[in-house]
Amino acid sequence: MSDALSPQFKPAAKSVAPHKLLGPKGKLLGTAKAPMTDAQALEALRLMMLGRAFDTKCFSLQRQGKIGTFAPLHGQEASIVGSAMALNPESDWVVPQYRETPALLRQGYPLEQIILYRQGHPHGGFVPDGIKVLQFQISLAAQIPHAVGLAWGMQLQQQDGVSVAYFGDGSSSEGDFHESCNLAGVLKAPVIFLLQNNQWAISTPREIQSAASDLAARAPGYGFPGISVDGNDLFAVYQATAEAVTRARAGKGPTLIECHTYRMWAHTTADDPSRYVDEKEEKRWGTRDPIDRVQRYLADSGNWSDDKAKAWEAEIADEIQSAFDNAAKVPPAGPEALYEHVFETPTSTLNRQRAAHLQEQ
Amino acid sequence: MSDALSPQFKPAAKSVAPHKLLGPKGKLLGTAKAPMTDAQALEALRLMMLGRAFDTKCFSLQRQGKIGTFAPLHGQEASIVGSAMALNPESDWVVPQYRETPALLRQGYPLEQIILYRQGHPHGGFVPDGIKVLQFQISLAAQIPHAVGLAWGMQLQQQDGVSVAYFGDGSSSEGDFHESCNLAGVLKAPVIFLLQNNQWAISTPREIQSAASDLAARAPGYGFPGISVDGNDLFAVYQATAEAVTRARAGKGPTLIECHTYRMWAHTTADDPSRYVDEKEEKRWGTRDPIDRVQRYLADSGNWSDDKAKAWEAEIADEIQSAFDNAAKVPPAGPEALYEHVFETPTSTLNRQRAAHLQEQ
Amino acid sequence: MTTLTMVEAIRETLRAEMLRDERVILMGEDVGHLGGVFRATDGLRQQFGAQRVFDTPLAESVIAGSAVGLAISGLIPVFEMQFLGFSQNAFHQICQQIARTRFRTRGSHTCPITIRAPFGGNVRTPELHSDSMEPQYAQGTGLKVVMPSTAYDAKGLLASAIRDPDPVLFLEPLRGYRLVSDDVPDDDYTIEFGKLRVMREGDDITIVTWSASVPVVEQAVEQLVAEGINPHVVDLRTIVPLDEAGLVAAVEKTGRCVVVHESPAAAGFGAEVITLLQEQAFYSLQAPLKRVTAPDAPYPPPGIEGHYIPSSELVVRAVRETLID
Amino acid sequence: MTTLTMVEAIRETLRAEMLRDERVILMGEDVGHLGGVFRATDGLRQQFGAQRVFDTPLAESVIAGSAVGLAISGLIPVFEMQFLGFSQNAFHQICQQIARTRFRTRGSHTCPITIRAPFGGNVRTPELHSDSMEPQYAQGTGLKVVMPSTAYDAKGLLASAIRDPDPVLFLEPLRGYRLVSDDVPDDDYTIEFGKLRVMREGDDITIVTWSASVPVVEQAVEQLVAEGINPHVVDLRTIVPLDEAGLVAAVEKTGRCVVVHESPAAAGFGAEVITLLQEQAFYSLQAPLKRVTAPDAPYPPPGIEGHYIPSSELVVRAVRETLID
Ligand SMILES: Cc1ncc(C[n+]2csc(CCOP(=O)(O)OP(=O)(O)O)c2C)c(N)n1
Ligand SMILES: Cc1ncc(C[n+]2csc(CCOP(=O)(O)OP(=O)(O)O)c2C)c(N)n1
Ligand SMILES: [Mg+2]
Ligand SMILES: [Mg+2]
Repeated sequence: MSDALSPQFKPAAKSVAPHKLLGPKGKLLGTAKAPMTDAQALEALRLMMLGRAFDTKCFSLQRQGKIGTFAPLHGQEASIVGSAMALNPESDWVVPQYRETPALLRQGYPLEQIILYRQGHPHGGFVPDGIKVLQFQISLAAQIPHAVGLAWGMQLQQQDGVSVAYFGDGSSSEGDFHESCNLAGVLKAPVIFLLQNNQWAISTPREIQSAASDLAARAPGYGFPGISVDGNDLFAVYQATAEAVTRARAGKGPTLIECHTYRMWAHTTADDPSRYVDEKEEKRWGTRDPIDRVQRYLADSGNWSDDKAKAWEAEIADEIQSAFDNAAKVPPAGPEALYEHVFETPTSTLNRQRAAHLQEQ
Repeated sequence: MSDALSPQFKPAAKSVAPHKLLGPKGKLLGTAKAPMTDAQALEALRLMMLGRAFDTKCFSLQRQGKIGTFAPLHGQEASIVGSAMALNPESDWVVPQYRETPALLRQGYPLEQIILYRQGHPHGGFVPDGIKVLQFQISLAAQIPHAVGLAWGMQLQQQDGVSVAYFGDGSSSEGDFHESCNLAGVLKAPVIFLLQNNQWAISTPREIQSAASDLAARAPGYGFPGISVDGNDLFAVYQATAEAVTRARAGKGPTLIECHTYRMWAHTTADDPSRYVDEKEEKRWGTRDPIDRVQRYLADSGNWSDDKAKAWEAEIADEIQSAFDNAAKVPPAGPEALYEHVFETPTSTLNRQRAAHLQEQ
Repeated sequence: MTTLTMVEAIRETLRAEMLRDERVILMGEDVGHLGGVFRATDGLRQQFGAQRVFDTPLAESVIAGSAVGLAISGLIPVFEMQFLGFSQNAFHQICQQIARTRFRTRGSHTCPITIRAPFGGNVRTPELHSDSMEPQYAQGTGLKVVMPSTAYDAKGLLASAIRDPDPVLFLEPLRGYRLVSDDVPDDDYTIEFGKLRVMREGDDITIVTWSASVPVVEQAVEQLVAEGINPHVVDLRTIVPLDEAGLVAAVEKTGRCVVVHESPAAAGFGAEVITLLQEQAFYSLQAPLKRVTAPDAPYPPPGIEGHYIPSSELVVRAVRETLID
Repeated sequence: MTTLTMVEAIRETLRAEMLRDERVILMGEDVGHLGGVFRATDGLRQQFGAQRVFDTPLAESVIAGSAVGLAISGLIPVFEMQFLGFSQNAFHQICQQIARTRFRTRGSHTCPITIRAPFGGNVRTPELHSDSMEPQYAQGTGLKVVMPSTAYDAKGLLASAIRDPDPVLFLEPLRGYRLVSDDVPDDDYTIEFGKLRVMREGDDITIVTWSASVPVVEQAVEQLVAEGINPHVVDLRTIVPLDEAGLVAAVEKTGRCVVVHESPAAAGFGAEVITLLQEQAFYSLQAPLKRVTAPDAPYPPPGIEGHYIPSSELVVRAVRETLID
């Protein structure tokens, strides 16, 4: 027999080290330089704090039965906001899964809309004209083809926007992830695949989601680069995304960014993670808090302090409250909303069903 | 700004060289040793010649309206037979797409069944007891999950069989390919993904099917090895498959094998490749004929000659003829066949429909 | 005899079937360690091991598709689609592969597979979790579609499903998981597919329903009886196979009929029931057969789902109208 | 006025719509360089360039799913599923994404997408190429389902589909691609959805059909007329939206009706038609409404497909039975 044939493509024995710029104590690592100004870091911090405060408030409202099941973002703030900060809301699209509230806010999407959505109000699905976001997606990975289509459409229309598809480690096992990456590679479409690897898909841990050492390792199989970053490091996420955006705008095609982060709270308000989460691991990730490290970083340059923290917390609470107030002004929807927006013009069947249902005539 | 972050996973600039053992002139290359005995090579040659003769005959019968549309294997004989030869038909499963007739034959599947299938006879779908093949698959990539399930089932039942899923370059773009590879990686299931890259998916060339430099490059993204081989080289395909089988049986999990080959004939009898195929490229591939090179190799050791070629051709023609004769003995199916095998026991609805249809009572 | 909720009955039946036949394996997203997002498989992995109660990656198509191979290898896969809505990601594997393997191979390969999936509304879930998609699967020729409404039926029908030589889509009404509870014999029993359950004898009008709409109809019946109307009520239990003879008998008895289901009207299973009845019981019909269904619109957000789902008031109204007609 | 086959009418309409509106783009497997496996897009890539007539990788779900993004970006995607059977690989994108985007976003994002797909039997294709799956899509609330049977209708309905602000599944009967040909005006015209076509006036019995079954019914009508029976015949043209008023009028005229379609019976669109008719025309019915359909079995291999598809003999038989009833 011949000598064994060596597979030209071998699985890695272990994961690569994710890129990091900002250490857990808020210090730049090694020779790293900050990829954003302090003003930008403050803008990002505000969004991260707002996102966390909002989901914290919603969690307690959910417990009181005032809003429906939702998926909180705790722990993933840097991954969400760092990536969104690299976009130009005028030209670029955010295509979320369901945890990305602050990315939508940065695009200009109103917080009261998200409240209405979580309250189960049909108007919660509305996207104001000119705001470049798609609605939250419940069918996992189904949004990824949409992001490719947006990027493709902008490419065809010679616009220089990019789109960012957010999705989880679990969603990356879906066929739609694969088909999307492959088509985007062929098109060299200006799309960024932003994989938030928060280590869990409900109760399913990352290790049994895939045998790949890194999910970013899939990119070469589609002909574009994959990068692994510390998802709790605002700077690393921002810089990786900014570079991907630059490549995409230059017509160089997609990038897959794997953000290593951790889902610090329950999967959703309906989940009981105590049944499966390893407390030690959770604690370990707790020491890598994405917000804390930006605050420490900014404190070092005199841009953050306890007083400022208190002031911001109060402002954020007000902002959230006024969004709830605005949402409360929207009248509740009645049964006629069932028949609206099925088609631009209702069919005669829908009109008949509506008349019978509402006893109109 | 920091220095640019380097993506840890970069797409290759060009394809790797596929492994080759046997050159186009039938000489072993470099220090290569033959991975099979001459007796095995003769068995393989017979299957390759039979496969080609059968599809050639069917092509002309199709032109006469005697059988339906089918997909011929011309050019892919080494890829199909080399891989099948590495299996033990007693324990291992062949899960075909639709071009793999000789792989089925080696497993013991009767040729007359394939004739019935191509004639559109329902009995053409039948798989005799104990023959470890699945039926041809028309929905592209849909068979790949089935092969994973078979491998998983054998693993759970502590049997030492493996399964081989055959599929094309086009099919590798389907979501089912991805989901299957990913699950198989997690399970370390004894399955081999045998990708026949014949450069075309109907009229769609490999380059626009995917931007990946190599389709085998996808394997590390699932945690297992990928290997690229000359698919017109019986020995290279055989050895790569045999090594993958050994790994799989040892519990070391799946392998993705990309066989570089070429579809020398039309996609199917319904296709007109003159509309899209580049004649020069086709000619170039014609000089790499998989059957010719095995014949030359065997001629060197005195195991092949023009006389033998003539004798085999006659034997093969007889074998095919007698399969047609056997198929002709199967009585045509009538309308009652519509109602059989929908369920083990027909529902009362089916019985009513059948009685009304056939005016039974 | 024990009083069980529907989800308890399902869990205990899965346990019993796994004890009874070691070829039975469970698989799906979060079915193992967590015991399922509704705890339908709680404790089973501890009892039977991770090999027989397997947490899959998040990929519905290969969950369904690998079941075909598992079945042909000799096992009896029972897989969960976490919600019926997401089974559409596996639609081609369910309707074209699982459902047709027997037909395609003339009986040589078979798929004794059970697909479990919760569905149904009024529990304030996010989008796509609530949709009633039974008619789309009823058209998946080769697939049986089973829709229990009580804990008793859930046990007997699930046991039949797992032992059935053909693939069965077993649909579990989410709203009933903990709300519905009734007496369930401890001993093994099965319920034959294609036999409807007479919920109530009556002679004024026949109401036909199934699954999640059964409690709605029960509520309507209370009101109707209070008004002096005496309805005959049947629960189909399985829509494929369908109890045609039972249906015809139930409607011939009263000459009037209202069909109630939670999916939209257009080409829903109510249309099939009505079509069969008018084909087979035409001359005994005294009024048009009526449907009470969701409108031909997508399942809406929780804020208005109460209007989408047929209410007992609408059932009562339809009955009254049919009695006047 | 030119005599065109159906596939020619489709090709010329695609060309005209692309000329009319530069936002219209075509995509799908083999639609570009090859011009489609049935040449429905032949020459269009040469005329409009590879950007507007795009050969996609072999992946139905992202073909459908990317159309959502293309549409929201401002384009009008027309994509081909090479055969309707393979659209099931994209079922969740079609029924849960394309069809529901408007509803989910309360009109802020819309999907003016046309999905073209050939289907239908008796052309000896391999498995899964022939299946009539219109009822499964008719349940995909938010999707229109258009099913022309003539070249004239194909042109007018396809133009309407491409200009429609909502997603349309445009189903092309394979058997008619080259067999059906008729006079088609050269000028631009559209046909409004939800208006049935009276194929023939008559007063003995009404026959309702659509798409691939139209030629079968035409053949049956010849026979019936020869027997002295005078049927009223209508072609639905679009099943969503449905011409309810036209249907009721057509059946009230004769009091008897046979519905003919190529998909299986169970929860097929024939059941919907019959259910509506008995709801809305009950008191004018003189006999049970009858269906002639495929059985509730998978589409079979070519050797027996002639038995599976409703034949003109079975239509004639059903008409005779309905007249006696
Ligand atoms: C197609 C589909 N399958 C299953 C579900 C049910 N489900 C909701 S969230 C979830 C886990 C998602 O994991 P991941 O993609 O990692 O995102 P994460 O929630 O961790 O952010 C599952 C299985 C769904 N919503 N959609
Ligand atoms: C799911 C699905 N989509 C589309 C088709 C139509 N079709 C049949 S063969 C083919 C090309 C297949 O290419 P490849 O996988 O490379 O296999 P090859 O024919 O080259 O062996 C296509 C598009 C199909 N059969 N199934
Ligand atoms: Mg996750
Ligand atoms: Mg190919």
